[in-house]
Amino acid sequence: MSDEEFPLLSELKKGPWPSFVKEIEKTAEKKPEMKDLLKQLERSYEDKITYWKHGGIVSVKGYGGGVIGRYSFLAKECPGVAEFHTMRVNQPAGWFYTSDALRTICDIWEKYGSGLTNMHGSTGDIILLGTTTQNLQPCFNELAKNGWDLGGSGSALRTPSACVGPARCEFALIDTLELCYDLTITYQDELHRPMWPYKFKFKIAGCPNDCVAAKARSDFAIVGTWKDEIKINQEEVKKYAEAGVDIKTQVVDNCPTKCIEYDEEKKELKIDNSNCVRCMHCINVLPKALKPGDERGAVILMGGKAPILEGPVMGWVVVPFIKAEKPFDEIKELAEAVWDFWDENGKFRERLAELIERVGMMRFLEAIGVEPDPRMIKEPRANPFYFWREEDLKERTNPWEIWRRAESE
Amino acid sequence: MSDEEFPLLSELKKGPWPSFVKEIEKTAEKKPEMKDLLKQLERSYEDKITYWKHGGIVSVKGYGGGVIGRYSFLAKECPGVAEFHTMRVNQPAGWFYTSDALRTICDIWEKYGSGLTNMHGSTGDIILLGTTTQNLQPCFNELAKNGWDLGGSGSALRTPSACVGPARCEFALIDTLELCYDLTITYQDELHRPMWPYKFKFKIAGCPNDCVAAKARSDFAIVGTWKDEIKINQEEVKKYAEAGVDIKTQVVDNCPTKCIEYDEEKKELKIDNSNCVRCMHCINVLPKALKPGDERGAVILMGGKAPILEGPVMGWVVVPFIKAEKPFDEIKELAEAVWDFWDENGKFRERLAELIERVGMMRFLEAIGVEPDPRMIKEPRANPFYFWREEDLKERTNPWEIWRRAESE
Amino acid sequence: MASEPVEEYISDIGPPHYEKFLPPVIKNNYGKWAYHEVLKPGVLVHVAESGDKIYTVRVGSPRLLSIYTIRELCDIADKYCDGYLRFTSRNNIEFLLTDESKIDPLIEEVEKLGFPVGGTWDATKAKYALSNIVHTQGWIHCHTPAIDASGPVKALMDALFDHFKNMDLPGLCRISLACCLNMCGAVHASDISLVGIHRTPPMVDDDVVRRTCELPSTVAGCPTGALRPDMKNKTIKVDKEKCMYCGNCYTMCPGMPLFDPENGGVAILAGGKLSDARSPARLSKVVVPYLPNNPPRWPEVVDTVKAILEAWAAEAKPHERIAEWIDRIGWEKFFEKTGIEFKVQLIDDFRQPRHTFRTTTQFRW
Amino acid sequence: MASEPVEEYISDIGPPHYEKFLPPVIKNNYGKWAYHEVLKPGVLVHVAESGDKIYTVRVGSPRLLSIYTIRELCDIADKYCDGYLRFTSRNNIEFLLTDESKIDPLIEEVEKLGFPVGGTWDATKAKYALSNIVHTQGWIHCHTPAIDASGPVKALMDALFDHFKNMDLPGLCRISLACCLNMCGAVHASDISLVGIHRTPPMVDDDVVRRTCELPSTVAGCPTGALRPDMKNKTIKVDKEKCMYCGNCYTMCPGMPLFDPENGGVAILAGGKLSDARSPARLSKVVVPYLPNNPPRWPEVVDTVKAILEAWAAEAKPHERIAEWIDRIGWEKFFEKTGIEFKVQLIDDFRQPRHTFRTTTQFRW
Repeated sequence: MSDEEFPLLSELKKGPWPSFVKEIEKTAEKKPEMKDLLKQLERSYEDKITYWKHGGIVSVKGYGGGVIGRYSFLAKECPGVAEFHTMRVNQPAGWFYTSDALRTICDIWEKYGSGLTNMHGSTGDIILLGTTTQNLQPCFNELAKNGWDLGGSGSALRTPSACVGPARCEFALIDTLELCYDLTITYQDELHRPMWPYKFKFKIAGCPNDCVAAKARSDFAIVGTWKDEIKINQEEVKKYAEAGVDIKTQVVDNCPTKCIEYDEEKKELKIDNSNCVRCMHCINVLPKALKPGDERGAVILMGGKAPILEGPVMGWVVVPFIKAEKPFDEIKELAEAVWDFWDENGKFRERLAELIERVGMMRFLEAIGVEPDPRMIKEPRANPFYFWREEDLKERTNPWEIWRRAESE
Repeated sequence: MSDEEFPLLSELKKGPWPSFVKEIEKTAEKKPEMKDLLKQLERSYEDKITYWKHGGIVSVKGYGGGVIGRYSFLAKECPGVAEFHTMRVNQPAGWFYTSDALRTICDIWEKYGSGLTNMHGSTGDIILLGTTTQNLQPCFNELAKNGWDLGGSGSALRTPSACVGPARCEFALIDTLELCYDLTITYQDELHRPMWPYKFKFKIAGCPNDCVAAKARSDFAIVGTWKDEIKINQEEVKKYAEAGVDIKTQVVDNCPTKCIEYDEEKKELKIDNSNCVRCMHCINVLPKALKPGDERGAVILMGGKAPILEGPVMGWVVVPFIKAEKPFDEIKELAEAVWDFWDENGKFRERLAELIERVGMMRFLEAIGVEPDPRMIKEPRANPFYFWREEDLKERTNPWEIWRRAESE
Repeated sequence: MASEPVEEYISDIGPPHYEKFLPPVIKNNYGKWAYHEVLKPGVLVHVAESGDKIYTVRVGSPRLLSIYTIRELCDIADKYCDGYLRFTSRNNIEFLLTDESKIDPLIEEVEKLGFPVGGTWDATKAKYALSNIVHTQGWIHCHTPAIDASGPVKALMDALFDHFKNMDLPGLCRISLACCLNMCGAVHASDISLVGIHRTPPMVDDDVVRRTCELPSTVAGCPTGALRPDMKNKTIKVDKEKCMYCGNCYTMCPGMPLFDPENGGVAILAGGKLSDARSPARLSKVVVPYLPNNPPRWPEVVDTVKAILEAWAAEAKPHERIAEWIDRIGWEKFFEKTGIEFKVQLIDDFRQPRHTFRTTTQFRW
Repeated sequence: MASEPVEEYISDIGPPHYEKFLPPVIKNNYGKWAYHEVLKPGVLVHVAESGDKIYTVRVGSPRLLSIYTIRELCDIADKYCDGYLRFTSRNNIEFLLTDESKIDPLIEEVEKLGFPVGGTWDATKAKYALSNIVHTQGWIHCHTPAIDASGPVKALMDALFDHFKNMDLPGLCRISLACCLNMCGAVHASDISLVGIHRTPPMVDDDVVRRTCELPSTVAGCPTGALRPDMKNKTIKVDKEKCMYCGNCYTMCPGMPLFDPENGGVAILAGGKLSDARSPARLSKVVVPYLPNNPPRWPEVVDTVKAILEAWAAEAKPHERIAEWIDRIGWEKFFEKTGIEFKVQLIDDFRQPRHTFRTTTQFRW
């Protein structure tokens, strides 16, 4: 490919960061039709508009999602990308691979697709980017034969994903990978066959650091936490201090509730755990000296979503603490109760957060069988505009009767 | 009055706090019809319901407000309060009186009314509580002859009120009393003749301590502030320290932006004024040592209101700094611009805050001629859902034309 | 204007100019006060740049005053204050003196009258008394109250009397009461607020509605869309499922009262503040959705307010108001320490309540 | 399952179990890691309770990878890592080693391939590198993008390259890009977010609407009520005054695209965070309502992001993220220090925006 041919794109081959344009060129060297992707993209760069058409339903046998149909407005000029569908392949939890596994996928995609991928898509899947309608089913079949399946798309469960968790992180408070795998396997039907008002996402973070952005981008975020006391190894505290860590400034002053005290002389830490909000900062800074407690589980935050339709939402604490141990029954029962409620009450293209706001948290909590808890709220309501149920009340008295009796006395 | 006659009310004659029941009794001793107020009130205490009817329009000549009509459902049983209207008398700014002035009002109210008052009503007026339709006009006439006028009610400007201000407070940053008087006199017509979608309140506080609750209960709160540096008298700082004030704990640790430093040795304070938010705490605690700067004016917060209809609102900063010196033209021009907008756009029973939220702050600011300022907001919006005007934009391109040209190439 | 002939109708004269009522020491030092000190509970001295001093004796009042009591107060003002007195924004009476030696005799006399001296605070020493409770009319004069106003306030101030008299609180505490959601005077930004609430939908009397109500504006005025016009019968239908009992309809239309003696009651709000000192001003939050309307002394209300106030007073740091105490300990500990049960009604579900939901794993156990 | 006869249709097998891909040292120490340290930028060591160690070399990637590059990366993994590698949630590649001596040769080889090593942080030392930018598809593959995705990200990472390589920032900084408001992957809680936006209403093609759209659900899907069905012509009318260009209608109905090359562009958001460390997680806030869509290198976007990042980096305290820096200095100083003009569009006017309005006189000059 000559830079004269694609003058705008070639500007993005410059600079130290690895270039996606070079990646497309690499495919075009082996697969001449991929030059048409460069051609179309250069055209988009010139005209500042997408040349991909809206919609176009394609699928593989028995599945309602996992494939995104894509057709070009430039089919004549760029026939190589006239059909350019995406396959979402469900990644292994934690994005661990062997080179063999990756090579298998590469080989299949060389045979049936463009040779271009995203490692990974925004939701977490392996994205195989660009193939024809004809190639979809054979590609799927060969992936399946090799142990790979599609992820979710459309108004379905989206592919769950999880942080690296206990595989390689001392902070992991729950087994994010096993939980992710288990949920994915348990809900294969919900993943592959759209059946809801809109999409639904699980994300699983091992601790409040939330390296997988669960709180913001999942309707049902599972975030590891603990309930009991932080474990302190005072020997390691001393070692950090002796190694030059300014514990007062770095740790104590950054504690959001000021529940840590440091004895500069003894080089010892003391934590008022009743006032600790488990933010992780002290543990992050002094990982050898401080460990979360042993009573571990998860916070469930619900409703996280992007701006469409009613504005962005950071997930809301709905269950402040839940057990998260195999076989994860508590979590599954909760998720299924949420889906039941959503099924019955959700409107078309209404995410969970929007449904909860529309019907009220009270009705939602009742429906899913969760007791109200102050940990669910940042603050109580400022307006006294709330509902009562018949059973909360005594028999209604009619004021007119009282007044008319009084008037006629 | 025997306690047996009013057993419930008599319970409220007990205890150390002065009893409103005794005050009613005092009137009943001189004015027998007031026993009917006790009778009706006892009945309300028994039946747990008001016996005052809804509405009933009464007024004095030429006025649309200032009098609240009140009729009893118990007219037969308690004829003495069958008509029991309230007159709102515009208090002097700052609620300063001479005994002569108060006695004049007492004498008039003894002649024409129940002898019962509120000193003062929630909005600030002297409330003359309970008279007949017949007595309204003569009572008004005699009040007027003695230099007193009515306050506001209904969908009108409500009686402005102000904190004690420069009359007896070293913290006063604006002349609250003069501003209150001036606005009240300037807007007599708006006060006496309802002309708006709903009520409108001015409250004037001399400093951010806001002893008159302006921020929460006025559509247009005027709160004194300053822009330049806090003045420090280091001698007085030393004296406080020597007198035992723990300046570090009491002052420095309570500074919301941590912009104060205290040199324990020199007993000196240092303030980083660029980071000071003028919260008043340090000045409140060390009034001899610290004084606000000299560049003084007011913050205008708009929209403060109670829950009806769209929930309670704490006033919103619309003008972070405005001159507040006689003849207060800047403030009046702003208020009049707000009223113009409200007149044109407000719906029936829509308070200013609700109007602003309905039409958007952008349109409101444009209409009243105020430039956007980050001091107006707690934080910028999280949703990217905003409007553009034609003049912000280039000519619209039609995507269909671009695509169809491409398709036909 | 008072000298004009009686025949001429006087109107729109506005209030008297405040200057007429200012003591000479104030006129002379207007805007030139240097500082103030608290001499003892209820007694302030303000010192002007000139060195002039004015003393203030602050006196609690039930707000509802007979002219006979006012005259007695005037007598005291004449005797000790050259006739000068004022009222505060929280319905206290303030006697203004220039002669320090008259303070104690004045106090003695005013207390003999049954009025307590107190309600002050000393920010320098971080000693705060409870101020008076501001409140609305209630059954004395209002047509929309869910509860009485003066009665609960009297019961509360009796129970909290010592806190008014002594500066024994760690910070300012403003208590306010409104007898319905219209909140004359607005109590929604107080350390502790009491609000009369209804809990059952309006009881429509078709006949009264027909005679007295404007249907379209009443229907449009319902914030939750719970009202429908019944054009055939010229009345209004209520969708009880959507009604949250705000009472706006009754204010607009006399034909649909919400009164219900056994179900109306009191909501308790807490954690509001208006001063910007230290932390920003903020609205109060509902902490108890309902307590019964229990005259003559509302024991449930008194006990709950005391529970909040005493839990805070026992634990707060100097200057820390209830809002700031909650900031420090967290709402979950507020409920634990006050012994108040967290009820589902406290979770906002009006309009877009998302900013009140917790969006962090930060909380305490 | 791969051994089943070809004729049988395989489906719903789900992803491979992650355990198949874990290096032995991880299998042996799963859930038993004691601590980690940062050996140098891009290189971590995790130490297990058993004393076992695993080394990680973190490598930046453009996310869009050809299978040919993936194979080259696999070659490196085979050579140095017994074939084990993983990807991170921010599209980095991580090589997993047990032999410390192989780290430097691996780095040399991966950098020769054009991939930079970095993106790590050392919380103990308060030294933070910029991580990779997560982003969406843009013009490569999306039918609704207002802007490209990979292009602006490439231009930005070129400009911020040194911050990826060196741990020279005071705290974590997560940058994310979404090419339209649908925000695949959700970028709305990042330290700096870039979002493609439209600024003109949908351009309705009546014919396409008739052929492809479901009118009632499209009309109902407009959050501001800007759409009306035109039943006679079986199309949709747009009330331009009410449209705020969210694009939800186009997602539902192919007949009403919002694309407008000269008016579409980029909004910049800042101050979001997802970790609850120190301060609670929160959404990003719009700080620049619009910058032009300016390929191939989006200089206005690059300059603005750099202005935010460098102002923060110069002033923040150790560990302090952009959100926390703003908490400390105030939004008014954020605009002053970054040189960004405060525009009226930043003031919320969607739904009930009152909780974003300032309700205190506390602010800085």
